[in-house]
Amino acid sequence: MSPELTAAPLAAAPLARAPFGDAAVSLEPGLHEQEMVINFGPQHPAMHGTLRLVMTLDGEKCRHIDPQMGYLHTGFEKLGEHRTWNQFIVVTDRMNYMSAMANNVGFALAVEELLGIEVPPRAQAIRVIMCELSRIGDHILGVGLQGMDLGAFTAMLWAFIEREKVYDVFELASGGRLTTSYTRVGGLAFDLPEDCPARIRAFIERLEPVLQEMEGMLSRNRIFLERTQGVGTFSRQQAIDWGLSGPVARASGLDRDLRRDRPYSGYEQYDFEVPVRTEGDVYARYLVRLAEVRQSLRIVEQALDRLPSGPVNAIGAKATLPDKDEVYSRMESLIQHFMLEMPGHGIKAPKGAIYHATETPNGELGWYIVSDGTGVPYRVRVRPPSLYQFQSIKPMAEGRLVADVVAIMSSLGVIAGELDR
Amino acid sequence: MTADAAAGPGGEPGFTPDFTFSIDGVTVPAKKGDTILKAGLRAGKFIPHYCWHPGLSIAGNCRICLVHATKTMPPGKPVIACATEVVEGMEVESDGPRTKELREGVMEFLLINHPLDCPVCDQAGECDLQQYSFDHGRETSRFEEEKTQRPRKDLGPLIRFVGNRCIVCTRCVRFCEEVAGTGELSVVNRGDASWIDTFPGVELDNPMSGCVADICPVGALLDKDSMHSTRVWLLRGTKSVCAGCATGCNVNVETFDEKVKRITPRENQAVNRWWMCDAGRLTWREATAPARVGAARIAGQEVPFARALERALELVRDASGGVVGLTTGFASNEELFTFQGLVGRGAIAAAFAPDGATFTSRDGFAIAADKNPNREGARRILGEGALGAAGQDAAIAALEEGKVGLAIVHDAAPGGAPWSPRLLAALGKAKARIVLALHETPANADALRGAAVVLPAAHATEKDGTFVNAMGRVQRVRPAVPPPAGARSDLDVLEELARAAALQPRVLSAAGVFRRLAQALPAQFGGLDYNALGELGRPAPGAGEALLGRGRPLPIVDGVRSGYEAGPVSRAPGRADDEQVRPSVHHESLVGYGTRRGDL
Amino acid sequence: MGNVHDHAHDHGHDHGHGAEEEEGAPGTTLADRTYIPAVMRGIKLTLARFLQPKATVQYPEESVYDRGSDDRAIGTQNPRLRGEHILVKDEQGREKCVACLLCMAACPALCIYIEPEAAPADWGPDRERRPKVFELDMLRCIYCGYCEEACPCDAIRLTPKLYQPTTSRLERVYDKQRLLENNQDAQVPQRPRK
Amino acid sequence: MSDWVVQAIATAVKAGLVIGIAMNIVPLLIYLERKISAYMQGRIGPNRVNLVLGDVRYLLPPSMRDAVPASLSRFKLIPGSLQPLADAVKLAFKEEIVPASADKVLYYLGPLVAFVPVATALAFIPFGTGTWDLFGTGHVIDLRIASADVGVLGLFAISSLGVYGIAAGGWGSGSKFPLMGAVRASAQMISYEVPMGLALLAAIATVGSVDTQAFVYEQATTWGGMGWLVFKQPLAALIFLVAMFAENNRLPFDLPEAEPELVGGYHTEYSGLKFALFFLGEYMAMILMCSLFVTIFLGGWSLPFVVDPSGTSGLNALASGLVFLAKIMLVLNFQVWIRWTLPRFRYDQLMHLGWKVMVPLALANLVVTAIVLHLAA
Repeated sequence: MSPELTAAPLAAAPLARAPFGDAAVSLEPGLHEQEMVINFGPQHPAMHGTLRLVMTLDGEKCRHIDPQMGYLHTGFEKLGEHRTWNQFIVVTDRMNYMSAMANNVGFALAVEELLGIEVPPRAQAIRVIMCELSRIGDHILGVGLQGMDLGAFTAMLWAFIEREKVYDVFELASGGRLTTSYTRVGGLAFDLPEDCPARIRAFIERLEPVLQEMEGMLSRNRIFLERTQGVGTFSRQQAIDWGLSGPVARASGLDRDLRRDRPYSGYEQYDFEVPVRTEGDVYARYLVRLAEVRQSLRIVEQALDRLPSGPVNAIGAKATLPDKDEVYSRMESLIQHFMLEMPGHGIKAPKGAIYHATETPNGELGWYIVSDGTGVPYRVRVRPPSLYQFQSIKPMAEGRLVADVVAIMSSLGVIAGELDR
Repeated sequence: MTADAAAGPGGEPGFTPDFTFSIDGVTVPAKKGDTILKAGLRAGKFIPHYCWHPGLSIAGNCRICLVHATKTMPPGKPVIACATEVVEGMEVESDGPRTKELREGVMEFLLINHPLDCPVCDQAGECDLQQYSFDHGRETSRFEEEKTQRPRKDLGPLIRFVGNRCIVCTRCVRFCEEVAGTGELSVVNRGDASWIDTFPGVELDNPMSGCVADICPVGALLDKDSMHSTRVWLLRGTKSVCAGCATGCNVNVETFDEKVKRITPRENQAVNRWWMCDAGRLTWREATAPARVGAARIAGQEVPFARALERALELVRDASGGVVGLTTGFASNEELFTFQGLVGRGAIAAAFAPDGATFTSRDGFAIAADKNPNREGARRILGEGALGAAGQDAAIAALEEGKVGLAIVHDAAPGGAPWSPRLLAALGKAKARIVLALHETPANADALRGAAVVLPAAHATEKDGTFVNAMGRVQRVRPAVPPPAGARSDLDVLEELARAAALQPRVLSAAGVFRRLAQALPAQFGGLDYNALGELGRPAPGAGEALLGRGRPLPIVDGVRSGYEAGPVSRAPGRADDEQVRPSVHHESLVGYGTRRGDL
Repeated sequence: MGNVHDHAHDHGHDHGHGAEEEEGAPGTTLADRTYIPAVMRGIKLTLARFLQPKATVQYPEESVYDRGSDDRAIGTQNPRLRGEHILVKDEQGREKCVACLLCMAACPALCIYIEPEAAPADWGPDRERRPKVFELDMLRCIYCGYCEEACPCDAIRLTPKLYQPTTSRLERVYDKQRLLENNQDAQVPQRPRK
Repeated sequence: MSDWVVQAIATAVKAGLVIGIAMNIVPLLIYLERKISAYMQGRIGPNRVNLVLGDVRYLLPPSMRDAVPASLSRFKLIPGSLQPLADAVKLAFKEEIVPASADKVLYYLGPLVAFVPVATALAFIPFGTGTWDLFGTGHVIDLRIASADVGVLGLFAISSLGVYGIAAGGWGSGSKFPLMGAVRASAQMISYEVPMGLALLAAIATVGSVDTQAFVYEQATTWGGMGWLVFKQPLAALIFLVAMFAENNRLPFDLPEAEPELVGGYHTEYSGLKFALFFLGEYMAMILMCSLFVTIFLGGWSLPFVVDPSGTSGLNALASGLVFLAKIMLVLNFQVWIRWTLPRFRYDQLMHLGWKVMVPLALANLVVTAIVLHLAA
């Protein structure tokens, strides 16, 4: 930490009631310094969630940034040590609340790899659909929020309308909007309702005009361009050095997407492209997000076209709850149901550790899970993409204007819940 | 017993392998005469089993332990691991696809007639049927026909039988035959209509009948005492010792939400093998009995515990003249030692609950007639002079002299300690009296009446400390639940009093007191370390093999048939949670018996 | 809006590099430099939105489920919606719950507390247990539906009914009686498992 | 009655009228802004606060009451129209928080200074014809409060004082975000007064007077009544329009408030009625600037075939006032529309635009105007 940062707040003068005119005494320190330390957050309109940037300003110019986290620390990782494998899925909902489905799927996949369970193709396809829908929801809202932080409030609300429609689909399938808890280890909580594919199709068909509207508002808007182009530039090497992933890294020319490079859930079957840009600035991130929405639409369409039939839960792995009718009528099923639900029984993952990562809307969401052979994880460690993106704001925004810091911040797509875990 | 420490649960002291064989490619040492199952278990290779129990004879009727082995007759035929003796160089396959198929088949048969009772069955969670079905069975059932119906009935005062759940493994039948030696149970009928029943006109009422619920691998035999009260997965077990008699059975005190739900036996080959008596099972109800002293009192008025303790400390500080102490065989070694220090040169009288019913099972498990869990400890710490009539006489003499400033009464005995009426009358002569009491009953009412301070004493399920059982084995009793609201444990209180009397500089934990105790009394406790006592305890000096129930017989009084009438619970007048108990003669009679305790 | 369209449709072959360069970097034309095209385009778009139907749902009077299916993905009451719980009664009006405590075990939020007891004798031999105490702390509840999933007796269900506001925290702790009566008339289908 | 008495009374009435109408446009404007922004964003906007006048069925004879459905019978004003009133009541009852580190005098002075000059400057705005013969009594009433010959300059001078309020509030809050907001406001005000003044100069040169009524009269009488300066001086009008947005701190120039950056800018630390006063001042400034724009560039109260520029009838005067009001509302709505459409400039871009684009443009415009006028003369 720079000396200015520490010195200024500590040299607190007594808040004397000064006579009129002698403002030098009555005002808090920092106002009279050449450099002013200012707190962006944890309560600040541009800090989505409760993030905090301690900035040292020279006029409007930002000399130092000290990104600080911990204001939304919820102990999710610790909770993982006290919840069974399936119970932890409800916790993953609440990590990155912009894309709960993607988190659900990511965790379930990690546990399945640990257990060596193969998920039936229908469940895989539905998971892909849900992941991509959550990517659409996240990106479209992310783009809207980027607009909002630059003052274009209307675009943000348009984005919210579309995000609600994504949530409608989630609700239709899972019964929950924000906290979906849709996946289970070995499959899904339930199959899609019959009319759901048709409704998803209707939604994605109506999305394209909205995307064009958003673009019309922002993409070629000179004010927006001036605010975003060349702002917060990060080179490919910097993106690698700072551990970035997801749209932010791809906007810096890092051509990396786990869906393509290390396919899971049958992503290899789908034809899609990974949008990459080289500029590495806020505008490039915006464009990458918009382009990814279109790619996600393609994937959803393909997945809907070839949605396989069959069960949505792994049979024979003794990890998924049997059908309720069977539970009511068959002893073996009842026992399996009980064994999976009773604490201390249930899914017993073998001893060992695993790292499994998925490409969530924000980037590489990794799960490092250690199992000691009991019914609960020994350790659940999350690699949240937000963490790396949040810390990279320092090199990105130092030396720029306050308004740029806000623009950069919103382009990183940091979610405090995921960041602090 | 020197090899004792090495022998964990199921361990065998002095095991020397004769030869080796292999299970699933792992070489396993074995003794001549071992079965595959036993040798495998010893080596940590688990083979599922229902009917086999280490304490019972081999029946071989459940067939779940089927394995493939070489060197069997005829070769290639699956054999039951529980009944097949190993021979040198035998190769056993217990975890392969062939075995899996066998077990799957057996499980399917076992579950054909099993009712869909898991939601209401108290065994769920510790049920071998569930475990093996999940581990080895099919995922769904092919059975379409009607399930057979078998009766459900009370077999005895403590045991309920649910016939449909029974897999007729006959563990319970063999237990009554071979362990209890009473032989009440038998298999009746044949085929899929067979079930377990008592012989006509006989009840399953032997003093160890609760054990059949423990060993039942399914939910067919249930302990009515804890039935429908909770779920096993909620229970937290505390490894402790039963305070029901001088045997000192090792038990698990199982609690939920800071309430004891049941007590189950814990294997200790040196003390109680796998068993415990029914009376001991019910001792936890002493802690919730209405007679329990639940709150502290000053001069008969209920006050917060802290205030009463403050008053007691004042009394100790201001005490002038001699001190007399009364204690019981229910106090732990640490309490006794601190108490002794507190009373100092004053007279100490230790009272003991009178001998009660006894029972020695066919396999050597014994219910001691001595109902004090720590008479041996009191003898070792206080010396013979303080015990029984001699101690009481000394105390009476001191009190009647009129120079006693403070009498401290530590009455942790359920149902009240049996002081002689003379001693109780003489107590009034002390200037002040501090009483720690577990129960308030007619037996000790005189001691409580007129006491300056009454503090609630802790029950054995609330204590931290050690007991010495009749065989001289020092075993730890651990707190499973906290003492009544606001109260502190007896040891804490006594330590505080001793500090107030400037007898010692600081308050120590049970471990600390035990260390002092072991240093102060090397002949009685030398060489013992509190933390090294472990889960199974250690023999105290002088215990020796001879004391362990084989050489020297336990003091046994014959003549009381049922074990229920033997335990201290019988002296606890009334019980809380009565609605929890299924109506049965047994419990009613206990209540009635308890009120007549003074007649004993 | 022509150029907007062009830009919107180049995604197929736009692999990131230089789609803009081909058509000239956006916002660099002289017209763009005056900001006026952006303003006009924006005004046009917002005016179009001005005239379109609104997304707002007047919540207490109407819900998203009242909306036509053209507008939202949900046009009808969603039977899967995870709302308040009910305890189901059997044909004889007794609670189906047998206090197996699986829901209590499955609950990730630890919001259910049940004490079992033996069923009254007149309930017959088929019903051994029932809950003496069944408390559900709706404030702790996260409406994940795990209790319903765990129930082996179809005794607890989540209804699509969303909770009503209350004026005290205690009111949000539902006891057995309240759960039995809660929304009992509404036909709540059982959630599908597979 | 001597003319000066009549004029004095008339001035008092006019003052009351102007302030009253302006103050009443503010809630209307707030309501419109909320509604327009909501409709643009796919929302409905405020629609809950209504004046329910009871059940109109009770106006009918009892036998006919049941014929009208109950849902139709409850007469409501425009949905949500009382929302600004509710807001005002809410603000009035909110706790007044004064930061511990505030400079009390400046802190209390800020909202006042932001409000009063703006309200004062309205005195120079001609809201109707200057030739109304009062009910034929021969007393000619000029429909503006202060009939000063230097109206434009005076107006310009007084309205610029408003920024002192923002600066005082921002500085007096003793907080960092308001300070930044205040500094931004001052810099922005200075930067955009220049092009605005230059644009105005071109307009003044075209009209040849600094009297506001003269401006309107000139526009109403040339080019067949459509000689509005927006047609004669389009560039000056554009520059003035843009500068007007900046002066009013409206998007895309709302840097002094810039919520995502400065939380609330200069009024971050204000609450309750003091905040309401800032709010009021801001909207009054909008009205003032729009009035100025209408007066100078949009022909003021004039409209061909509706208002006779030199008519003396009362009807004509009323028509001129209504035309003026209508024009203001149009410009105000335009301002609202732009606000909810565009993103915000950055500080340096704002400066760049002000000094490097608009000032040279305005200067060039002035030079061209001068040359053209010289040649025409």
